[in-house]
Amino acid sequence: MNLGEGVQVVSLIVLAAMLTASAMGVVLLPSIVYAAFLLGACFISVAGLYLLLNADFVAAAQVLIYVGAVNVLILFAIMLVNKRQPYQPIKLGIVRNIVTAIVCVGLFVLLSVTVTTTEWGVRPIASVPSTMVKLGQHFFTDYLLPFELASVLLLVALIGAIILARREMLPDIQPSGLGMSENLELLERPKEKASI
Amino acid sequence: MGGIDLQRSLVEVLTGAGLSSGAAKAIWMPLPMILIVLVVTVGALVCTWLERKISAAAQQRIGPEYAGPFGILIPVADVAKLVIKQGTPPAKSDPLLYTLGPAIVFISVFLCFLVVPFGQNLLISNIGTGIFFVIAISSIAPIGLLMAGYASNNKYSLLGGLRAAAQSISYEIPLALAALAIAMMSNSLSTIDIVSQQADYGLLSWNILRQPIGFVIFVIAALAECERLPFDLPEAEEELVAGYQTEYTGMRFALFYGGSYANLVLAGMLVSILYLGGWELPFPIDQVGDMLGIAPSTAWWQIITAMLGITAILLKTYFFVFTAILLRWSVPRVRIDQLLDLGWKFLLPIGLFNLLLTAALKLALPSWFGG
Amino acid sequence: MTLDAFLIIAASLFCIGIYGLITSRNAVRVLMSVELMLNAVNLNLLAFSDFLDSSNLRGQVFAVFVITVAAAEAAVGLAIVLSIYRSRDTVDMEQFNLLRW
Amino acid sequence: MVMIETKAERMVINMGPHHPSMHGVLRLIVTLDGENVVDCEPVLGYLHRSMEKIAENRTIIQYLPYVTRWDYLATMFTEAITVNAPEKLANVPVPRRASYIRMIMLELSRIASHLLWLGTFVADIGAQTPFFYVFREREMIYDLFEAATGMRMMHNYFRIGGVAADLPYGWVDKCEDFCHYFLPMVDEYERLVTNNPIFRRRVEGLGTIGREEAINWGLSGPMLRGSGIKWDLRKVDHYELYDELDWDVQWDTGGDCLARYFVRVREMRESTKMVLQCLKQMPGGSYENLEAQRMQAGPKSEWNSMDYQFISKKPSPTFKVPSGEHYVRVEAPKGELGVYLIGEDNVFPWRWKIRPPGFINLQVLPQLVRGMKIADIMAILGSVDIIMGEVDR
Amino acid sequence: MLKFLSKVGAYAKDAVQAAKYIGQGMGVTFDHMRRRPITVQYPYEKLIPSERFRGRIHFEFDKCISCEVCVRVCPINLPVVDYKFNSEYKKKELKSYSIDFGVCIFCGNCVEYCPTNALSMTEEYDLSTYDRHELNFDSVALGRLPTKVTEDPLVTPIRELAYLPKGAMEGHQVDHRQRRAGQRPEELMAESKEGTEA
Repeated sequence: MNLGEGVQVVSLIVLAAMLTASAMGVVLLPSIVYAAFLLGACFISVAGLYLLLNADFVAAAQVLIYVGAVNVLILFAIMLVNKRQPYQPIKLGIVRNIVTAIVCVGLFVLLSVTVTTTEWGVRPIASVPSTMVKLGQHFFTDYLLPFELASVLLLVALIGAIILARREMLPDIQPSGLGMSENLELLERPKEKASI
Repeated sequence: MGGIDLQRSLVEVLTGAGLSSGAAKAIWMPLPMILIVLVVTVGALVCTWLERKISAAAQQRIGPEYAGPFGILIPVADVAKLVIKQGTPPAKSDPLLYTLGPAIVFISVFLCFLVVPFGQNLLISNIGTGIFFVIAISSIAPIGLLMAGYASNNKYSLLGGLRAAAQSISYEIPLALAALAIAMMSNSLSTIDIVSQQADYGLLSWNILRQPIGFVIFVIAALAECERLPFDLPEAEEELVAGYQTEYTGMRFALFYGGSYANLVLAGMLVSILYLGGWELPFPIDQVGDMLGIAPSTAWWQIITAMLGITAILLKTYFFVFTAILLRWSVPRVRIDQLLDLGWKFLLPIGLFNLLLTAALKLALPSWFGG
Repeated sequence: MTLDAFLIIAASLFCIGIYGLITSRNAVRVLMSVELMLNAVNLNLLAFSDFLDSSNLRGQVFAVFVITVAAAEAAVGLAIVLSIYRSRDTVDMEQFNLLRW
Repeated sequence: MVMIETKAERMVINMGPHHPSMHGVLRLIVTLDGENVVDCEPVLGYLHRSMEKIAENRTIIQYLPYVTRWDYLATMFTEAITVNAPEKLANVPVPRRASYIRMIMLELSRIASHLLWLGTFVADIGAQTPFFYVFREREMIYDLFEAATGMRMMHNYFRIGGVAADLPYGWVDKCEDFCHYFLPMVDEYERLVTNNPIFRRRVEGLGTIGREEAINWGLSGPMLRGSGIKWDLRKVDHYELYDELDWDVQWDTGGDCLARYFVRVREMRESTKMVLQCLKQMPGGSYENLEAQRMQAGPKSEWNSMDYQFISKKPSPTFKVPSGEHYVRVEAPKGELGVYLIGEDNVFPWRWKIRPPGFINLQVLPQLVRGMKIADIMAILGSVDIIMGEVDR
Repeated sequence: MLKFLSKVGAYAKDAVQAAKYIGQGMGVTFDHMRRRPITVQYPYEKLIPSERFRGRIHFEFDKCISCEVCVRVCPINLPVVDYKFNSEYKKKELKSYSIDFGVCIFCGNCVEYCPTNALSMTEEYDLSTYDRHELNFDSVALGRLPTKVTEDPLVTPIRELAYLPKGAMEGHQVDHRQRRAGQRPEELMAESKEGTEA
């Protein structure tokens, strides 16, 4: 990136704010649909951060895979199974949440302290003509095995997901005619009322 | 080669007028963006006019007639009407998402034009990820469609949004595969490199001759991504009334409408860049210049070639648009399962095969397939 | 623009992810929290790659692998959630007691 | 990136009465499972206008303008059945010329109806353009109708014992012109639609009705003939003078939407040929009969012969429907259009029961669409060819 | 392997066939682009209504004998015939006559059955008002005649199919004064005379 230092700092702050806010939204908002849409915003701001880190290819991949595929998939699933019914309350739910929050904040503090106190051997940023060429060289030389493994993993995941989500070809043991009839009843016109 | 560098000339003019070079660059920065947004908007509006006129001609009608010569002002009237029209969100809709949905679709389409060149130097930024960037950004649009479908509080809209998401996910892969084969041949993802690799022998070096299978895949997938008629299931009028747009009026609808036509223009430009040689003419213009004895750096010659280039790419784009429109008014709509079958069981394997073939040919005939 | 800034952002994202992972009752939201955490990891990797290894970019290579795994995870995870939903008619994590004894 | 096919929640979706592809005001309550149709319940009655009760309070002459509102796309057939029923009950003969005029009008009307069906059917699948092409030809038929009857759709042309007026001069020539013009146009539609792979995949094997099933559901018209039954009332009932023409019953054995498409397209061609034959064979003579059958030329002149004279100008508005009851039917483009008429020697019929083909063909719809995709509802509904005017009456 | 290849071949053939037929369909639509539009640009071009066209009803006051046949044959008994029985002449005297064209369906029964031809049809079909009560025409309004399409200088008249010369299928391409198809009665007479003479 050939942006000025000031521009970079400003965009970092903006992106960080967006990221934190949307991530908080994902976790805290009661509406799962909003949470899912905010997840998309979160992914996009992460992609922006990647751009600040001179990783244009990974940023594009992030947008393509996370926003274009994972997030759409999640939204798809939510809209298919969007059951609008309150969960049964569990005892000590709030206490659990509070304890978790304290632990998480503690973890964050711990990590921040570690980050700030550790001496990172920061080296000056070498300018690479094209990150993509570099990445390609890595993929096809020293990281060839993991690359192939990843493709196998994707294939396995694809097949696994299809098998898991596939409809059973045979109907359930329950005779379908009986089991369905109750579901088929129309919401707006119950049969007994229609006959009166 | 090289053509004219507008940025440099403008900056030179401004610094000559006494501005610092930083300020001159700052003045330059927004200009191409505004220009591109304007050009794309006009292009999309021309598309809507073409859609009306071509459909009318194909149906033995006249089409818009009285608004300007040949009804050319009808898109302006459309936009004016939609802008003035009151937007009425349906009851119990989700007002925030309802407004955000069309905006996301619109923005994602226009962002794609960031890397689409109109000429050798006529693009906003020549980033290395080029065509990959377009594919990545255009994958954001389904989120907007899902948002619109969900927020409309209408079952037709929801079904339309879900269909749009499913469709665009499944057709992105063949699209990317076809583009990948091209990238493999030109050794770059950058749109500029892809075009300049097709420049040598005029018509004979266009990618459509080297990638006929890829061309077919890309065109089909691009039509599906644009939700044009054989694949316009998300807004299928006979089935889902208007799909995710059912509840939209006014400016919000205008965003969807303009977005979809801008998307069509984008698809046309991508097709012409990837397969039809972009701004290159069917004959190598530089050699013509050589023959006429004009030095390539002559100013007026550069301007002429640039103009010819822009005309060429626009003609190619609008040829694609014309074909898409004529196709829309000639064929029926596929069913959702047939659509997904076509995407996953036909285009995907063929696309993979095409990729393999391209790689093999590249090894076998490096001189022809960009070794 | 220092490494620390990016690492702290990543840490905050990670902690938010953990919080969501533990407290969410909706199975889909749990998946989303996992995605957040993976993103935090990626951000770390890229930050290290840029600041410590900018000539080799090995962090970016790893990030691509992580993205791959995340995509696979999302697909399988959602498939599991949906198949559980089909048999149990709920996505409430508290009622997923298939593996309890 | 996988497409997860899931069992989602059932979605009850209300299509109509104002859905774009519900052919007027049909309302379908469709239960969906994702994209699949689990159940479908048609709701009728949004266009109910008490057509049968109105008939019981009108003389036949008064009622005739109403009947074109049953099936407003095959208007001549409703008029034909409305005059045929009292004619048969009162045993009023029809002059040969009148009968030929009627046949021409009926077959033209059949072409018009099938044309519009073709347009909407293909539009239901998504191709909008044929709709405009069929309107071009349909307008020509309506021009012919307008010249002969005075109106494009609501003709009020048939009368008991004949037709309201003879054909205007030049009409026969233009009708012939139309027939010669029309056949290549059908070829054009077929080039545009029939072999289109998308169209084929959308309709082939869709909404299949077997022979037995079709009979058991009481289907008629192209629905029945598309299921492999060669049943055409023009051949079965021998009404009008169809026996004097040389024609075949068009049928197909597929039983699916494509078969019904083929049957209708072939029927259009066949009807054109029949019109051409009628125009060639049309005899001279009177165009209307009088219920009185008075003769001026003496008792020996024969009915329908050249010296047979008609006196009165009009069938009287006080024509009485004689007592008795019977069922009369014609082969309308949609199927068997029938009237069950009970008269009690009054100017008003005592009972006028209409058997609309669309209503009875529509019954099979829920069974056909169950288990199909949403888009198939439109294709199947389109192939059934309903007109809400006659379904609701 | 061979089986697979033949399958691939069949598949490819299928795809080519599909492309061919889609191309054929596009050829049809493309061919239509060069044909003349058949639409009638309504307020500037108008179709000439046919001779039997059933437009707004014209009524001649003096011909009416107040017999009320029009009322009896009307599906809804629409015409209002207000008359007084003049006992001196033993005749009905018509006082007023009106038809509400907001309700009339232009079936033409009244015109067909009128014994004195007091009623007739005009070619006026665009009855539009802002107030539907204005459509209730009394005997004065019923006596007015509309402007003929052929005489309106602002309008290009176009003939309908049935009135075109033989062979012409499109009204746009034919001058509306050209003779229509078919033989006139006098021609028929002449022809038959020739026939009898010969």
